[in-house]
Order: sequence, then C-alpha cells, then structure tokens
Amino acid sequence: MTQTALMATLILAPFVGFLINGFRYRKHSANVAGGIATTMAAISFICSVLLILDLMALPTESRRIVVSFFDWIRVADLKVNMSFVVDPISSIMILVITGVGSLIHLFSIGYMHHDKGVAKYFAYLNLFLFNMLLLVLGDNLLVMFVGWEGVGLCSYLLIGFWFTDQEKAAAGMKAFITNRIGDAAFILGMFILFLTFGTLNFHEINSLVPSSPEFSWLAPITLGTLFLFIGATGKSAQIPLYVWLPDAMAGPTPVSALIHAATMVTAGVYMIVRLNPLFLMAPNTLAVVAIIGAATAVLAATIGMTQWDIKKILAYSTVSQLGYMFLACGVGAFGAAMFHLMTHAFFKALMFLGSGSVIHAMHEEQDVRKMGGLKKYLPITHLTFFFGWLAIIGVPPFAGFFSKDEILWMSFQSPHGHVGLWTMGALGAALTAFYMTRLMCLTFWGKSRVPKTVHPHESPLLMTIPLMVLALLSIVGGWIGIPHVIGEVLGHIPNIWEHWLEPVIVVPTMPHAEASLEWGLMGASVLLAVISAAVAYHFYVQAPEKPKALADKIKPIYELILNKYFVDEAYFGLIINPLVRASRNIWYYVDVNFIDKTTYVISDLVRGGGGLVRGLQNGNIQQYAMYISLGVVLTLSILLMR
Amino acid sequence: MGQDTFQITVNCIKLVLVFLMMVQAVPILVWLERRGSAFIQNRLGPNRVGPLGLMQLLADAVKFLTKEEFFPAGGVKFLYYAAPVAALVPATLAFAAIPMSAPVHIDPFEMFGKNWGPYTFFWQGFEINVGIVYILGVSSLGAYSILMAGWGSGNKYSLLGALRASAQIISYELALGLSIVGIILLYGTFNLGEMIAAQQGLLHFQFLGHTVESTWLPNWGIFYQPLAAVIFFAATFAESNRLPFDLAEGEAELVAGFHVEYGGFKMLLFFIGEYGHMMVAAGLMTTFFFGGWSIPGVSYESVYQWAQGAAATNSGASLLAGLIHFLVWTVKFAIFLWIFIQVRWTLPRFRYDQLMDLGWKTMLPWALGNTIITAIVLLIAHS
Amino acid sequence: MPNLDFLTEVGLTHYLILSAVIFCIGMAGVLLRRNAIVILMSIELMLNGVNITFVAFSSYLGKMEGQIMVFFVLTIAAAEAAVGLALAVAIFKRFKEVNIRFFENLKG
Amino acid sequence: MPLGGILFIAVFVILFGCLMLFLASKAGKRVYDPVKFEAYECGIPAQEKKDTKISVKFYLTAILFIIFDIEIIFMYPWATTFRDFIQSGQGLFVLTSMFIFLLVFIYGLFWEVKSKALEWD
Amino acid sequence: MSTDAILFWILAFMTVSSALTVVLITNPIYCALSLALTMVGVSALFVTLNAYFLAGVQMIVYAGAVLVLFVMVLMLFDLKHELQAFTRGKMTGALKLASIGLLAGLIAGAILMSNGILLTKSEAFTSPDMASDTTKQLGHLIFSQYLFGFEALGVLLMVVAVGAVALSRSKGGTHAKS
Repeated sequence: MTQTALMATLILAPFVGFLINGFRYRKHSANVAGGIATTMAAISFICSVLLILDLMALPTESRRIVVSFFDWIRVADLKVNMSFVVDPISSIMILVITGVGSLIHLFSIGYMHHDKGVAKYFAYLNLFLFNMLLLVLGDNLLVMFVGWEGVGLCSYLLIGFWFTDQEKAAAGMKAFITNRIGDAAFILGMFILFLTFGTLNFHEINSLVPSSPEFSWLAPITLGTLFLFIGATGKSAQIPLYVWLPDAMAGPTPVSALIHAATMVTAGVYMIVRLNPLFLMAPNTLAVVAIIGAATAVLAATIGMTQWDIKKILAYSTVSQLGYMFLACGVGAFGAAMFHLMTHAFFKALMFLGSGSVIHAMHEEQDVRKMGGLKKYLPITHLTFFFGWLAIIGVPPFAGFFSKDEILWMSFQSPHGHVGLWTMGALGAALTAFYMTRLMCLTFWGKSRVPKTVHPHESPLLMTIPLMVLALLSIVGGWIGIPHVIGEVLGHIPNIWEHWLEPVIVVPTMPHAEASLEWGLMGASVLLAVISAAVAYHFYVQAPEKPKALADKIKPIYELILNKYFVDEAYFGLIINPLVRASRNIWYYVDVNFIDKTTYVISDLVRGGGGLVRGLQNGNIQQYAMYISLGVVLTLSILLMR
Repeated sequence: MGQDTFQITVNCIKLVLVFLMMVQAVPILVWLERRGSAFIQNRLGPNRVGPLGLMQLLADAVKFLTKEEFFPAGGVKFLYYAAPVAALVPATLAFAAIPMSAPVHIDPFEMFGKNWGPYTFFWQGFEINVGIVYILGVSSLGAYSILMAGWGSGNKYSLLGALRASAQIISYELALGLSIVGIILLYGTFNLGEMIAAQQGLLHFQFLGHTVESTWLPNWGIFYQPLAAVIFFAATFAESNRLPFDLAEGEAELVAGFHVEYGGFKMLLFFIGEYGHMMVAAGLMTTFFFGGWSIPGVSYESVYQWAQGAAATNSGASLLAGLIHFLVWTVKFAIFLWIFIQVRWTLPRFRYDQLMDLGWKTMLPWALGNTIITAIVLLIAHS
Repeated sequence: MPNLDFLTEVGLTHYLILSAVIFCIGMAGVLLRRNAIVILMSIELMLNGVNITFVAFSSYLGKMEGQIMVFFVLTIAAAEAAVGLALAVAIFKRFKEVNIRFFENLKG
Repeated sequence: MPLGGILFIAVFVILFGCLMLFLASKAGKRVYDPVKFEAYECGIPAQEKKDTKISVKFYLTAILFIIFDIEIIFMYPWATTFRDFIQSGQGLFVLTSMFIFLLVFIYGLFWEVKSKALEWD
Repeated sequence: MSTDAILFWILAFMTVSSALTVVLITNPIYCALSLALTMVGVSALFVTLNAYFLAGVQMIVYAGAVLVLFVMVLMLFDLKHELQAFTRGKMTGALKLASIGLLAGLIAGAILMSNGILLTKSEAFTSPDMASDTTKQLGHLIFSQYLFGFEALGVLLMVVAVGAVALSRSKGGTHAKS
C-alpha cells in the first residue's frame, strides 16, 4: 500500500465507523456497535504502525512523510492544503491516540453494555478519534484547528452524553464555552502568525523563525505564541481556564480516560511542541508557560487532596500533570514534555479505566468514602491500578519516574529553568504522591465502608484486558527514555526517545552539570514522594481519624481548598454576571430601541411597495407563464435588434 | 426503402407478404389451438368441416364477416371503431422487423432494357439498425388499442379489463426490457441480424484467455442466457395477454375484458393483434436464443454451396439458400407457437395480485440479477 | 415557375422552424387551456419541440452532445410528468377539480 | 432508411383494418332492438354508466413503470458499449458506475416493495 | 423531390396537426391520444435525422409510457370533455395570444436570419454514415463525459418514484375539505 492510501485509511477509518454507527444510532447492541468502532480504531492503529515503520526506514534528517490530498483554500496569499504529516512528534501522538484509543474502545464495550445510546456513544467516540487524528496529523495550523474544534465538539457531546441529567448537560456546555474562549485566542494567534510569516504550514513557519530570540512583550512572535498558549490553556485545562475539566467528569468514564486524560487535553502541549522553534524564540512566552504550568501543577494537586469523588481526584491529577507538561515546555524541554505526555497517557488512562471498573463494580458509586477494602473484590483492577499508582508517584523504574524526573531535572538545569520552578515541581510531585496514595488507601485498602446493598464484583475480561495492557505499558513505557546518568550505570543504554525526536525538537544547550547533582535531585524528588506517600498511608489506613482533626485545625485553608479556591464562584461574580447585565442593557438600548425600530421602518416601506405589485402574484400559473413568455419575447427582440 | 423502382416494389411486396403471412397464420393457429386443446383435454375438437376440421377456418371467417354490426349505446364512436384497427398496427410493425432468413443477394441483371442491381434483400419486412429498441417501442403502443377499446365501449367491465390489461402489460414490460439487457450485453448490438450472425457455428467462447469449445452444441444464446430466456418468454406471455396471464379477459370476473362489446370482424382484428404479439414473441425467442434462421451444425456457406449446385445462377442459389433457412426458421418459430398453445391449456390462471407480485417482485429482481451477473462475468472473461 | 427549393431541399432550417412551431403550440396550450392535465401535456409538447432542435443540431453538426441532452430531457420530462400527474391526481381525488384556475385556491 | 417502409406498412394495415370493418358492416344484417345496444351487464339493466370507483393502484403502477422503464433504458447504451469499454480497459470503471446507478435503482425497488406500493389485494 | 423531403413534409404535417389537436380539442382523452400521435411523429422525425436509438427511446418512454399514464389517469377519473377548453379572460387571453405570436415570429425570424450561417455549417458537418453507430457513441459519451449527469438522473428517478407514491397515497393536506 502506498503512503497516501495508508494515511487516508488511518484518518478515514474512524470516520467510516462514525458514519456506520451514526446511521444506526437507534440500535442497542453494544457488541455490534462497539465491535465496529473498535475495529475501525484498530485499523487506524495498524495503519499508524505501518506508517511509522515507513518513517523509520527514512534517514534521520528527512524523517517526514507528507501526504497532500487536495487544495482546501486558495485565496490571495492564503494557501491551505488538506495535507497531513507524519514526523517523529506526530508519530508518537498517533500511536498513543490510536493505541490507547483502541484499548479504551474495547473497554467501553463492557462499560457501556447496558446503555441505550450505545451506538451513538461509539459514533461519537469514533468521530473523536477522527478529529484527533486531524488535529495531530494536520501539517498546518488550519487543519489542526479543524481537528481542534472537532475534538471540542466531541468532548462536548460526550460530556453531555447523558444529557437528560441537567447537571451533566450543563457540564458539557461549560466545557464547550470555556474552550471557545481558548479557541478564540487560538484563532487570533493564528492570524498573527499568518501576518508574520505569510503561511500557516508548521514546517514553513518553523523554518522561517528568526535566529535570535525577541525580548519585547509586544513583538509578533511573542504575541502570537501567547495567544496560542491561551488557546492551549483552554484545551489543556490550565490556569485560568482549567475549570471545565473537573466538571467534564460527568461523561462516561472511558470518555474521561480517552479525551480528558490521554489525548485531547494534551493537544495544547502537542501544539506547543510542534511549534517549538517558534516558542524558543519567545522567551517571555516560555516564562509565562513555565510559571502557569508549575502553578497549575501545584494548585490542582492541592485541590486533588481534598476531593472525595474518585473521578474528580483523577481529574485534578490530570490538570496537575498537564501542568508538568507545560512546565517542561516552558523550560524548553519539549522532548520531556512529549515523554511525559506519552507516559501520562498510559498511566492516567489506566487509572481512569481502573476507576471506571471500580465505579462499574460499585453500581455507579463514585464517592471514595463509600469504598475501601476493594482489593479483595477487584484483584485485577487493584493490581493494575497499583502499577498506575507507582507510575504516577514516580517510583523507579515505572514510566512516570523517568518522565517526571526528566522534567524536574530540566526545570532545574535548563537555561530557561529556575530553582523556584524546580521547587514547585518537586512540591507538586510530593502532593501528587500524597493524594494518589490517599486515593489508593480510600479505595482499595483499609476497612471496607461499602454499603450493605452493594456487592462489588470484578469486571469482565473485556474490560480488564485493556487494564492489563495499559498496566504493562505503565511499567515499561518509560524505559525508552532512560536518562544518561542512569543509562551509564546500567551499561550504556541509549536514550532512544531523545534520539527519535532529535530531528524535530531543538534541544537547549545545557550548562555542564555534575552527574552527582542530577543523582541528588533525582533522589530528593523520589524521597519526597515516598515520604508523602507514607504519610498518606499513615493518615488514611493506620489512623483514619487524623485527617479530619488536621482539617479542623486549619479549617479556613481546608475550606478554601475544598471549594477549589472559589474559582468558579469568582468567575461567576467577576466575569459572567457583569457580562450578562451589560448584555441585557445593550440589548435593550441598542437592539430594541434602535436597530429594531430602524428595521421596522424599512420593513414597512417594503411591505408598502410589495402591496403595490402583489396583484401580479395571484396564483394563476398561466399568468406567470405569460410573464415568462413576455420576458423571453423582450430578451429575444433585444438580442435580435442588436 | 430503396434506390430504384425495382427495389421499392420488391420491398413493398415483401412488407405486404409479411403482413399477410401474419394474418393468415391466425386462422391456422386458431385451428391448432382448438384441435390442440381438444387433444390435450382428450376430446375431439372441430372435425366436421372438411378433413380434420381444416375447413373450419373458412367457416369461421364467413361467420365473422356476417355477424351483425352493432355499436353499444354508451360508447364513444371513434374510439370504439379505431381500437381494433389500432390493435393491428403494433403487432404488424414489430413482426415486420424480425429476420426470417439469410439475406438474399441478387446479381445485376437486365430487365425492360435497363440494367438493375446488384441488390441485397433482407428476408424480413425491413432491416433496422436498432431492432430491439424499435420492436420494444412499437409494441409498447399496444396498450393504446386496449385502452381505447375499454373506454370506447362505454362499459365498466370493458374499462376495468382494459386498465387491468394495460397495467399488466406495462408491469411485464419492465421484466421484458430488463431481461433484454442481458442479451444486449451478450451480443453488444441492437441489431437482430447481427445477433443471429453471432450465433452461427458451434458453442465457443473466450474465458480468461482460454477458448472453450463444444463439439456438438450450437452457439445459441440460450446457453449463455438461460435465465433471461425464461424471464423473457414468461414476460411475453403476459405481454400478449395469454394464459396463464389472461386476467384482462378473465371470463368469471370481467366476462371478457376490454372486448366485451366487440363482435364479428372487430373481434377478429383483436384476435389478429393478440396472435401477432404471440408471433413476435416466438420470433424474438428464436432470434435471441435459438439462432434465428441458422441450422445447427450446418453453416450458411455449405448450404449456399449446395444451392449453387442446384440452381443455375448465384442469385438463384442465394434465393434457394434463403428459402431453406426460412423453412428452418419456420420450424423453430412453430415450436414456440405450439409452446404458447400448450401452456395455455396446461396452466391455470393467476390471481391478479399474484400476477403483479410475480412481475414486480420476482421477475424484475431476477432479471436484474441476471444483468449484474452477466456484466460481471463478461468483465472477468474478457479482461 | 416559382422557386420551390424550400419544398424540395430539406435542411436544418426546416427542422428548426418545425420545432419552433411545435414549441409555440405547446406554449399556447400551457397559457390558454383550462384543464391542468392538458397543460401538463402541452408542457410535454414544448419539451418535444426543443428535443427536435437538439437532435437536428446534433445531426447537422455531427456532435453527439445534442442527443445526450435529449436523452436527459426525456428522462426529466417523464419524471416531471409522473410527479405532475401525481399532484393533479392528489388534488383531483380531494376536490374533484382539474381546472387550473381552481389551483389558485390552494395557496397559503 | 426503413422509415418509408414503416410508414407504408402502417398505412397499409390501417387501410386494411378499415376495409375489413367496412366490409363487415356491409355484410351483416341489422335488426334494431334497443336492449341489444345497452352496455353488457350480465343481464341486469345497466345502472350508472361507468362511474366506477377504480383503484388508484393502476395509476400508481403506471407511474412506477415509467420510472423503472427509463432506468432500464439507460442500461441499453451501457449494454451495447460495455464490451468496447472492457476492451479499452475501462470495464471496471464503467461497471462500477453502472452498479452505483443500479444500487439506486434497487433501493427504489426495495422501497416500493417495503412501502407496499406494489401490494394488490 | 427526394424521398427525404417527402417524408419530412408528411411527418411535419402529421406532427403539427396532431399537436394542434392537442391544444384545440375539448375532450382530454382525445388530447392525450393525439399527443401520442405527435410523439410518434417526433420519433419518426428523429429517424430522419439518423437518431435511431433516440427514436426508439422516444417511442418507449413517451408514446409507450408517459402517454399511457396520461390516458390512464384521464380514464380513471372519468374526465369528460369540457364545455370550455380555454380559461376565461379576454384581456389576458389577447395578451397571451399576442405573446405567443410574437415569440413564434421572433424565433422564426431569428432562424431565417441566421439561415446562411447555419446552412453552410450544416453542409460542412453532415455525414450520411454517422447513423451506423450513434448508439455506441451515445453510450461512450454517457459513461465518460456525462457520467455524473447519468448518476444524478438515477437518483432523481428514485426520488420521483418515492415521491409519486407518497403523493398519490396521501389522504389529503392540512386544509379541511371545502
């Protein structure tokens, strides 16, 4: 098969699945609908593997497969091709999207088995995959934006999937509107970049980037990247636009795993990595990215510590981990960002699916206070979740350790880094270890607080197989990016990851550092994590009354955190309500009193004029035909007289 | 029509002869039908007038002629009288386009002090490039005479019978037309003469580069398109309103369908029209599926060579060969006519809904399937 | 002896004039007849007038496009007749009326 | 051009038919009887003339016939040229385009069957 | 006078007179039958123009299908001939007639004015033996250049089939029976 055909199949297979399931949306069979959707996702996965094999066969410098299907827009200077590119960055993304996506599709068959709208569900899921592939593979900003909007739409549809529940429908709308704010900024960023470079193609933009960084805040590249970053904060749930993600947990759990943990929310990180030469030339933007990333990582982690809803905890954890990725971008460690993106996709998808399995077992119960001791009921789920836990808190040699350590090390050592950033990162890591351990303890360990009416049971094989695969990936996924210092010790294991990304990612020139320093920082972060995990274990298993006492002691702070720093309320009070009031005033004075009245005058005039000639339109077809023939006569005679 | 007076004259005479042949075949068929039905039903049939009742034909004709002329009170005069005449035209026009034998080549000769020729005369009313389409088009005019008769009689049985008959005819025209698509695919032409030419010799065809050849089977269309043949033949039964499809005249319900109010010669004209359709169908069956005038196992050339020995001139040989082939054609043709008659006395009548179901839901899909399969096989065999 | 060439030499012009005549007859039918079904028939007349033009040009210019056009026009005309008659029948079944002026009452 | 022949035989047949009718009208004897000229009604006196309620089915059948007839006629040029197309290597393309057409046709037929438009009871 | 010319004049007379009958006669059934005759005439005219296949199609579709439909409808609904064939209205009637007359005059004028051009062109392009395989050419063109039109017509026909059935079965619209 040619690459064009492979690419077309890769992108269109989910779309075909969407069409098939979309047209049979009234059907109830989860096996059929899910079978179709999963097959399509798997086809995509196979195609992406084949494409990547093709890509690997190319020499390192020219690892880039571009497939152009047709000219999409051709207006004046704006030339946009519907073309797609597979290079080292997007190759990782498509692997993650289609691979993890397929697993989640498989899991969904079991999870959504009793739902009425299962065909619709799988149709949306396939549509999401299609749009995500557009986003990732698009070789210019506009195609990416199509996918960007498409995934937003699918996210909205899937969050509000059970739209008969008012709250869930509202959560969908919240996600959509919050994303729109980011998208508007994205469009503005795109305009600025187009004005600056005259193209929207990534490759061209990256090759046109000036060689020296610009330091003004108002310089075009800085402005453009800033706007793009605002767009990214919308999609990737960063301060200040992170509020939608926790609410997005209203959707089915596999959706949370796929869209709100593994793939869509990483789109912002991906976009920045794609444009990394551009961002590197805008140090101001990088600083903003790093600070916002670090702040989000810590802030979300603190909120995560106080939540009682298993999915909300994971959601805040996601926000926090995304913060890490942005931190990495901000310090110029784009490779590390991509690395963390991938490992995070593995272990977070695993944890979400695991929580889905738990929720499934608990008959839709999501409150961790009503769980506990589930280890003996859900052995497989527990074991896989356990590996995910080890990965996220950064215990070597699990996947999370390598990626997180890389980020922390870079934030310390990179020319764009800072000690403060490292401190915040390390703090975030400690907090992560704490709340994740808390989650483990409350859910799986300790005494059972399960109500008598609920009888937990292990999920079917269809759901546990994806869990096992993801658990395996969470264990070994990090081994492709082993840092040099460890690699040296273990016997010259190369860092495959950096090597792979080398042609497309600018690696910042690092000041020389002692290996001992790196070992020390690594040890410190692991130690911090282990300590806080131990504290959490003590709090929630050995002495379950302690947390409450502690919370009472620092009641104001605890309340603040429990209520998520009142961010939602602040948004309402400061932005939404004034906006509504102002709009109402504008509506009354401008619309009703001015525009409407003007139109009435015009419409009266038109109506009067119409009254004069309405006699002609009397419904008599023959008269109409006569008008036509008279018109023809007139035209003909004019033509003949000429 | 021709380049000169001789050709025009011959062609006109030929046309009239074809028409007369059609008209004359009707009494014979009526006799055959009556004797045949008697034979099938184990009785004697007409056997008093002349030897074997053969003179019955003449007696019938006289009787028809001397029947009382009458016009129903509620009728429409023009339509009432025009209908039987209109029934004749489509059948004749269609029948005249059917090739009955090999073309006759006449060498130049001298007559009335002028040089004439050379000529080629087709053994048919006229040779038409788009034969099938022409025949379909002309015979689709048959519905008019029925509708005219039904309306012109001013009788509700007539009208009902006419509507039924025309609905039935057009329903089966679909299956008919669609089964022909397979035949056209097979021969790649509309021309009936070329179709017959394509059926000469022994069964042989190309398949995926191999030549498949039979040692004794003739190269007839029936071996390539058996399904089309069945559908086509069944549809022609319905087209000519014969049992088991003679719903239009179902005696028990409609007394006699659209020609209740007709008697005497007008009735006879309808008969001629109906038998004409039958003959067109038999002729087309022969042409499409059974090699037309060709003799299985004997090529035209060998017949012609034999005729050259028997006749003095080339023209005479050509004429003689034509005659022999015409006889062969007549035999094939007569067999099909006999099948028509035998079916009529063998099968019971359909119910109207069964009839429509058969046309729309059975024959049309089968014909469609036949077309598709033929096309696919052609594509595979020739590429 | 008057020049009778136009009688004996039939060319493209003859066909065009014939088609114009048929077209105008059909047009008159559309404009003047009362019966909706007859009006539909007159429309068929007009279409046939045009078809003659197409075929005449096709054969005199040696191009097949004209015939393709006629083929398509035939199809569309048949489709139009089917739908038009279905409408007329629907109205007739309800109101027992085929006068074209009656159809005015159906507006709104 | 066989047109002359067609016209000739058509006119001939019409004349022949008229002659037959004329002969028959002259040959037969005529006895006037008003009952004889009434419409045939199985012996009972004719009631309302022909204002019979007739099923719309007939008309529906005719409409469907037109449409399917045209679809079939579209296959004729295809059928004659299909071999040429195969020879020029475009066979598969033409076959596919015909299949798309046929698919629509089959869908139409299927719909008619499903919607019971072809049901006679 | 060639046979072609004789045929043309016979057919032209037949076509025009039957077309006139369609428009002028009061009984709609005669109109339909007369229209069928017109169609047969037009089909014969196609033959004189060497368009054999189209002539056949014209017969099958128009004379054999469309007009049968018309006749059937007229018979089904027992539309007796009307006392008044034309719509009322002296003013509009005059205007309509005038427009038709003008149209006819203008078209004829246009054709006659361009006489010279067309005749020379036609003689240059007319080929007597193009009749041999017009059908094949037709097929080739439909399946190469006009493929889309062909497929679109397929869809159109399907839609018409569905629409006509739906229309003829509808039990009535939104308005009360008046």
